[in-house]
Amino acid sequence: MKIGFYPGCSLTGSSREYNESLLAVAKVAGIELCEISDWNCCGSTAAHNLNRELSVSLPARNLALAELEEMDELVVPCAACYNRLVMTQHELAEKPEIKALIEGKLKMTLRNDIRILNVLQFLEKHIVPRLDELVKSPLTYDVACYYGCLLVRPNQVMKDERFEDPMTMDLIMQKLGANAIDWPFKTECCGAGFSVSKTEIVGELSGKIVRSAVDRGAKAIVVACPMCHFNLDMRRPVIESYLQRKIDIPVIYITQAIALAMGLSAQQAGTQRHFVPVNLTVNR
Amino acid sequence: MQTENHLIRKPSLEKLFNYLIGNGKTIYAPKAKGKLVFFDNVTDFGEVTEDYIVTTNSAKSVVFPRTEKVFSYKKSKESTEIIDAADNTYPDVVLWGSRPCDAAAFIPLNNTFNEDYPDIIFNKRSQKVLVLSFSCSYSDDYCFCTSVNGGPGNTTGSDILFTRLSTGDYLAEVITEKGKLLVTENNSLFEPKPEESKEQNLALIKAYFNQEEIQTKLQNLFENPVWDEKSRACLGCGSCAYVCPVCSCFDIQDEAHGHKGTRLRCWDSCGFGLFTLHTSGHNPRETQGARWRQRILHKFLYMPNKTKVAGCVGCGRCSRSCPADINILDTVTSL
Amino acid sequence: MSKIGVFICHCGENISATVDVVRVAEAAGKLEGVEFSTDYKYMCSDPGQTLIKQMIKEKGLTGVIVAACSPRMHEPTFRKACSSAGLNPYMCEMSNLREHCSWVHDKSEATTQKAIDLVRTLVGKVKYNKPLYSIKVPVTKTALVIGGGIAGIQSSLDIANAGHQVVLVEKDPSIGGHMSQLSETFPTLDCSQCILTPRMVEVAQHPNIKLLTYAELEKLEGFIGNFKATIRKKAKSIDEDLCTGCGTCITKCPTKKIPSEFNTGLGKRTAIYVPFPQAVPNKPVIDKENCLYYKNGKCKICEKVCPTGAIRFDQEDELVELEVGAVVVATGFDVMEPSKFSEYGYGKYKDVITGLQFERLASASGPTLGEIRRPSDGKIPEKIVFVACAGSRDPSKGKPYCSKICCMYTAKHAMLYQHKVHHGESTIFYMDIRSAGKNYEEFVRRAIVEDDVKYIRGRVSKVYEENGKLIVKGVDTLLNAKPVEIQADMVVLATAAVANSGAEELAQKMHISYDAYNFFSEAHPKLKPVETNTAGIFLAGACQAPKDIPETVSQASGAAAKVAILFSQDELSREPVVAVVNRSAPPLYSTCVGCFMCATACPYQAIGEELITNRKGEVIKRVAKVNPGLCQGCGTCVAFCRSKSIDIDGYSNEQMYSEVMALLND
Amino acid sequence: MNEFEPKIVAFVCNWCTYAGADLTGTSRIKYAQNVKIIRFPCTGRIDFMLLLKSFGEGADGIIVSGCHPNDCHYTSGNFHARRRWIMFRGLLDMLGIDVRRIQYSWVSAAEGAKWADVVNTTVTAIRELGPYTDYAKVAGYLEKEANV
Amino acid sequence: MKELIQKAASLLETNVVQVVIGYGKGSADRTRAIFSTTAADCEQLIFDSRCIQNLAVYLTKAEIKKMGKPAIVAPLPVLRSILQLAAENQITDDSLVVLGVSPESELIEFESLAAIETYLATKQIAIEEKYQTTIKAIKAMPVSERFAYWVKELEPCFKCYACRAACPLCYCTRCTVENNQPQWISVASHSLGNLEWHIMRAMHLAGRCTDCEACYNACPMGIPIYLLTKSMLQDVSENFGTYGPSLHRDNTLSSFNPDDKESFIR
Repeated sequence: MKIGFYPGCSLTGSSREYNESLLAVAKVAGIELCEISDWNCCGSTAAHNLNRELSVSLPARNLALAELEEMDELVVPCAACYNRLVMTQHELAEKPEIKALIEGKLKMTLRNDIRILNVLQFLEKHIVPRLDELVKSPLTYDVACYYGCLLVRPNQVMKDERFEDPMTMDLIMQKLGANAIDWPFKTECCGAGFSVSKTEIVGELSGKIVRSAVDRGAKAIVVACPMCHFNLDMRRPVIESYLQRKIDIPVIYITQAIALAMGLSAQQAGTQRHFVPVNLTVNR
Repeated sequence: MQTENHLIRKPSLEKLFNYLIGNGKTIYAPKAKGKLVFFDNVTDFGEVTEDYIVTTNSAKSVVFPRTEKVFSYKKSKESTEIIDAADNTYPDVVLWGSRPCDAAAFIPLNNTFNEDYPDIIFNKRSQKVLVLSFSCSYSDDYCFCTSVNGGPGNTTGSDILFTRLSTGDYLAEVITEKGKLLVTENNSLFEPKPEESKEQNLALIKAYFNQEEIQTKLQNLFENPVWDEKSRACLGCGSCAYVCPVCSCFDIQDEAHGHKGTRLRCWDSCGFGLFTLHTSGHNPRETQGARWRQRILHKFLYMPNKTKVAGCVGCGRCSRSCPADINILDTVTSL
Repeated sequence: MSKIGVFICHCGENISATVDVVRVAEAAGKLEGVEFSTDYKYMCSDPGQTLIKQMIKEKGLTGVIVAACSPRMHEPTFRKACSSAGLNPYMCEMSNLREHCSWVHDKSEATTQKAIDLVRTLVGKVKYNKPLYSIKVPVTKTALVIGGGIAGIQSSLDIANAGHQVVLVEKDPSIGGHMSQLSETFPTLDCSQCILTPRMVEVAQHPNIKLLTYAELEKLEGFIGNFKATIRKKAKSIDEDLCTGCGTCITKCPTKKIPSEFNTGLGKRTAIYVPFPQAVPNKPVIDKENCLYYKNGKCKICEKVCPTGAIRFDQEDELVELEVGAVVVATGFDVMEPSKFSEYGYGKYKDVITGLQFERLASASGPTLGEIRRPSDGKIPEKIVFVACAGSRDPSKGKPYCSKICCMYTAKHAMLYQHKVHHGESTIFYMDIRSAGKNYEEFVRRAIVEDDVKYIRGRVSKVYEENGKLIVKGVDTLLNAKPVEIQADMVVLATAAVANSGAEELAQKMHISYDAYNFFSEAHPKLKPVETNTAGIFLAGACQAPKDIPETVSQASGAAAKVAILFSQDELSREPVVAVVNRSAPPLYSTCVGCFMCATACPYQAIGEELITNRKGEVIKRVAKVNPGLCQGCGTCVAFCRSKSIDIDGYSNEQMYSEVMALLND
Repeated sequence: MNEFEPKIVAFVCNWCTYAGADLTGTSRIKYAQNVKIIRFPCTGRIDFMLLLKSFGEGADGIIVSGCHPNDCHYTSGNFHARRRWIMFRGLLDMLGIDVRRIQYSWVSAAEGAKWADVVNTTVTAIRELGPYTDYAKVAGYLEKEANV
Repeated sequence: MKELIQKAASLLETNVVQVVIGYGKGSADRTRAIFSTTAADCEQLIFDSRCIQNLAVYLTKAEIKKMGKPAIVAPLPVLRSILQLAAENQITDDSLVVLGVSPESELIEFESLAAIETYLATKQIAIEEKYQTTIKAIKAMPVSERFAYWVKELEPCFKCYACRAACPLCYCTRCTVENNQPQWISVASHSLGNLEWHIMRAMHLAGRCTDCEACYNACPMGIPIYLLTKSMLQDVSENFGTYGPSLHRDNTLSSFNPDDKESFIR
């Protein structure tokens, strides 16, 4: 089986550590992720609000390329990219007329049968079953798993039973030895839509998330989406000014947590790239 | 007419065949399929086999097909329209490679279909059939034509009878005007009659019984344990009647499709248990023994009584085909 | 030769708007076997039926085809009309030009042509229809009522009071059902138990009612008037004849911490127990799963203390076979297990409870003796948030339907709370307030106006705990659609009413149909609301759909009336659509060869054997024989029979063959 | 040239699919006119010979439909039918009778929309397959085989 | 052989049975069914590889039944047929004596029909590979071509019903084809009539056929009709698992499993 990989823009820019840690984890597990050559923008944020055809064409081209390279599965770590690709696949399957139109525009045909995995699905399928052997230095602290909005939505497509209260990351973290705390902000909005335009909104929304995690004793927040990370980590000054309090809880990607548990170095996990220093030696 | 004898060389046979095809004739000839040889529609001389004693099926279907359209109809509430099938569209058929027994069978068959009133369809078909038979050089344990007034070189019923000579060429006995016409049309293929005698090229077939004697004997054998004994293994299928060149029982069937339909006549067999079943539930031939008796009596007593010609030509097909190995010769000789 | 009359109905304009009915009638008239054909505005009307009757007499019709609506609608109507005109009713068939043609196609030539085809097809069938005569079967005048909630109680009492025998089967140790768990009832706020328990006692004492508690239906065979029910009486481990219900055993039982089902887990009970003080029968059962003796072979204290020696540890389940003529299914409903809504924190936070649990808190017989105290610490909550539609009207996570009772009981809950905790504050998150019913809207108004219950129109997204308070995050869609957060001491979820977990299995046992939500299906949504598709089985109460008490009681009485009507006759006429083995065809009086594979295929064990003897009495043939009383007319045997020796009246081989032929040959 | 209009016979049970088709009507869901229903008490009653006869009489396609498993009004007629169709379908396939021309379905009394969908997709499928000329040729023996 | 003759003779002498159905010498090099009623008759009993007719067919024939209780010489195919006939209530333990013949031509006596089932349990019906290959090849043809193939193969059939007559399981006294109300199957042996007849025959043998090939051996026209029954036999085992005659298992088509799997019902 050939597992494809679509990094998208974030993983090559603001969240390189997400990319690095994912590849490092895959490497330890002996899984090859083949990056789609000549991939293009997923069309997130802007396209699907402005031009529907474009919003389908962009991801469709990526899917077509993956098919050309005979990939059976496609791992899409960025939650926004994932959402676009999955929605496109759904739309192409449901609406043959749109599929025909897009195929015409792209001058490519689509079988539309590739299995698209977000990071959690990828981990669950390929890594989790082998965690027992791969975990070398179990994590021992309390963490708050933050899912955000895009990983579990829309429910009609994702078909997750617990889309209001997901558990996937919590269970993985428990397997790594950490204690995933019970907290109510798993799927609260982080304010990503206003991250650039109205940062004070991010301050409030993300602030409440961070505060709750800290107040409930978490030593780290675990995420699986570059936008979430961006807001919780890089926007910490705005958050602190909203909360009127200094908060030093680090925000790590689930892949980084796994990398650390596998015994990889902080360098390999990319934790040195964060705005909020990651210093996770404290036990619970 | 006086029989005329000619010689026809082996390669000329093919020419004759091709001439017939060229003239739009439909040719039925022996064709091999696996171990069996059947009369079948043949268009290529290469398909015709010579390696057979008799074919599995008889040649009667050229005049009495297993399914024959009698007429079709269309009806509405007010009227019924009949479209008669007995028109002149029946094909010109050449029966090629029939054995003398096959040809002889056309006589009793003809008698049946013209006994009380002439059967139009049968007669129209018969008129269009040219019978080109080949004498028998071989026979097997099932053959008994010589017991029923026939023989391996018997000319009855054929238009031309070919007999293979030691040279590989053929003696052609032209028996009828129809046959003669064919010779005239293909004059170049026919040469003066050969020296070699016909008889020495014929199979030797033992005469097991005398048909007239059997006919006399059967008059008093209606009640006899032999029928049950000899038919005990009979399974009650119709294969004996269907391969028989003389059997002519049929069943009239209407196939309706809404207000349209067709009347067909289809082969039937006295071997079937339900053949004589009455609506009341009574069956005059209740047992397989009674059915077997009917079959023998019909062929060897009733038919010769009525038409002087027996209903069996001794081809032995019924015995060969019988799945339970009921042997007609065995029965008749045990009487 | 058939003389069939074809009557094409316009059905007002329902058919004639898309089908050229005049042409259909004309085309039918040209068909062989059709003596007369016409079209008419309303065939089912009096003049329409009169026309049919008149033509039967005038033209000497031997068959009638009414091409109109579905035969499921009016076949009985027209068959009756034919019968009254002297034509055997089974010579009349209906061609479905409305549901299967005019309503599903646009007006076009093809639609008219299809109508003609459908009529012609049926002419093909009717040519081979033969007169059939209804089969008489005796009626066993005992009713089986399944479920001892208010529906089953009401049905049982009504049937028993009509003078018929009733067997009431209840799966729990006591009758009473959900109604016995309720505190007060809307819109009158009268005490549920006060009105229910007299009825329960009446059931126990009624000479015509036999009560089987702690029992379940195992098997149901047979047919209307002649069912055979097998009931599993679960072992109570008690000799009921000896037990006086003194309760000593309960007091002495050492296993005291089992969550009480009756109190929805808010209270505890012992291993030998009666579910609640007013239980009927008021005799305990031993819960084998929790009893020390059954678990590890030691204890037997109850046996030692029982003054009458009524404890029977060796008792086993008993199967009882009952002959009954009718069945009333009154198995009720369940509330949805809200753990699916983990965002509401049910199961995580002790003070998030269901509406049914709130009923127990508010009930004088409940674990708090009617004081509203929250489960976690027993404190009186100062603020309660009620979440309506928890699982109802929610196609993505719950049930798409409205549970119908929640609006009312939530209003009632808030009101009860306000009455008991005067300084308390109650807030209700709702989608719409559905208070259609006598005095219902007034009741809700009272809650809002007099008791100051706060209604917020919007849904709740999350309930979580912070600093000992339950934070309810929701939205108020009326106040500029702002998110709201309420700090509450207790949250009550108005969980959806759902079908019982065993409903599907029970329906299959009884061969009745059920809907996508496992509620049992009525035979007709409007005109046969208490009947099922299986004759002789009736529905009462919330097993058919969520219902409140008055509606349940009405339906229960309706079902009882249906049973009483059935029992008013000594004999029933059954549709003569049954299979028959031919007994005249040669050879030997039947074509059946006695392979009896039909018998293995028959779902009703309706096929037995018949020995055909000759005049001397010797057996000459062994053939299959259909018992017309047991045969339900499915025809599986017919399609299976190789020699075509079995045929089915009404759907005979000739009829079906002729239909196919007629359909495909115009 | 006229577009090919397939002739399709539907063999349905009285209790589920017939009622389901009634619901299609009451719901006013539109479907193609090509399918005509013949009502049987139960799928268990549907003789495979009737399907064969339909092809023989010129049907281009067939729908066989009844209650979902476990929902049979007669408890098990549809289970028997299912076995029968499994065997029948295998035999037809062996013989080269186009099994794509027979659509089997379970349509309950509540599935009015599904019935319309079954009809429409079957009509589309048969339209794509074209008239069943292979079988029609065999059924039209009278024209061809008058001289056997 | 001697053993068989002795056993048969003693059964007749002791009047345990009144007739022994066995094989004897036939025309030319054939064998045929013989019906011995005396110990002396039994001397004519033979058994060799030519004895391929399935004698079980006689167990349900009225003419043979009239002769009294039979003993029957039963090689493997006959044993299977006997078991199936028993499963279909046509024979019982008391109605016959089975003289089993092993593939090594040794006499095997059976206490009961159940003992036959036990014996046959080790001799499962298996479709020979060459037939499997043929069936596969036919199924691989494009559908139109496959249809044409069969129409041509069935064309020689003139409906003598030898296949039916020779089949031990075709014991109906009135076959569907003889039912004319309605006329399910055309009596005529034209293409459609032939096709319908052979489909019906195969369907009626579905789950019952024991693969004895009697139908094929009986067919005067040599039509490979066994391919249909063999193909269905494969279908039975693929779809429903266990296959073969049995006294305690219900027949394939008159029984069902709620979990039967198919892929074509939507």
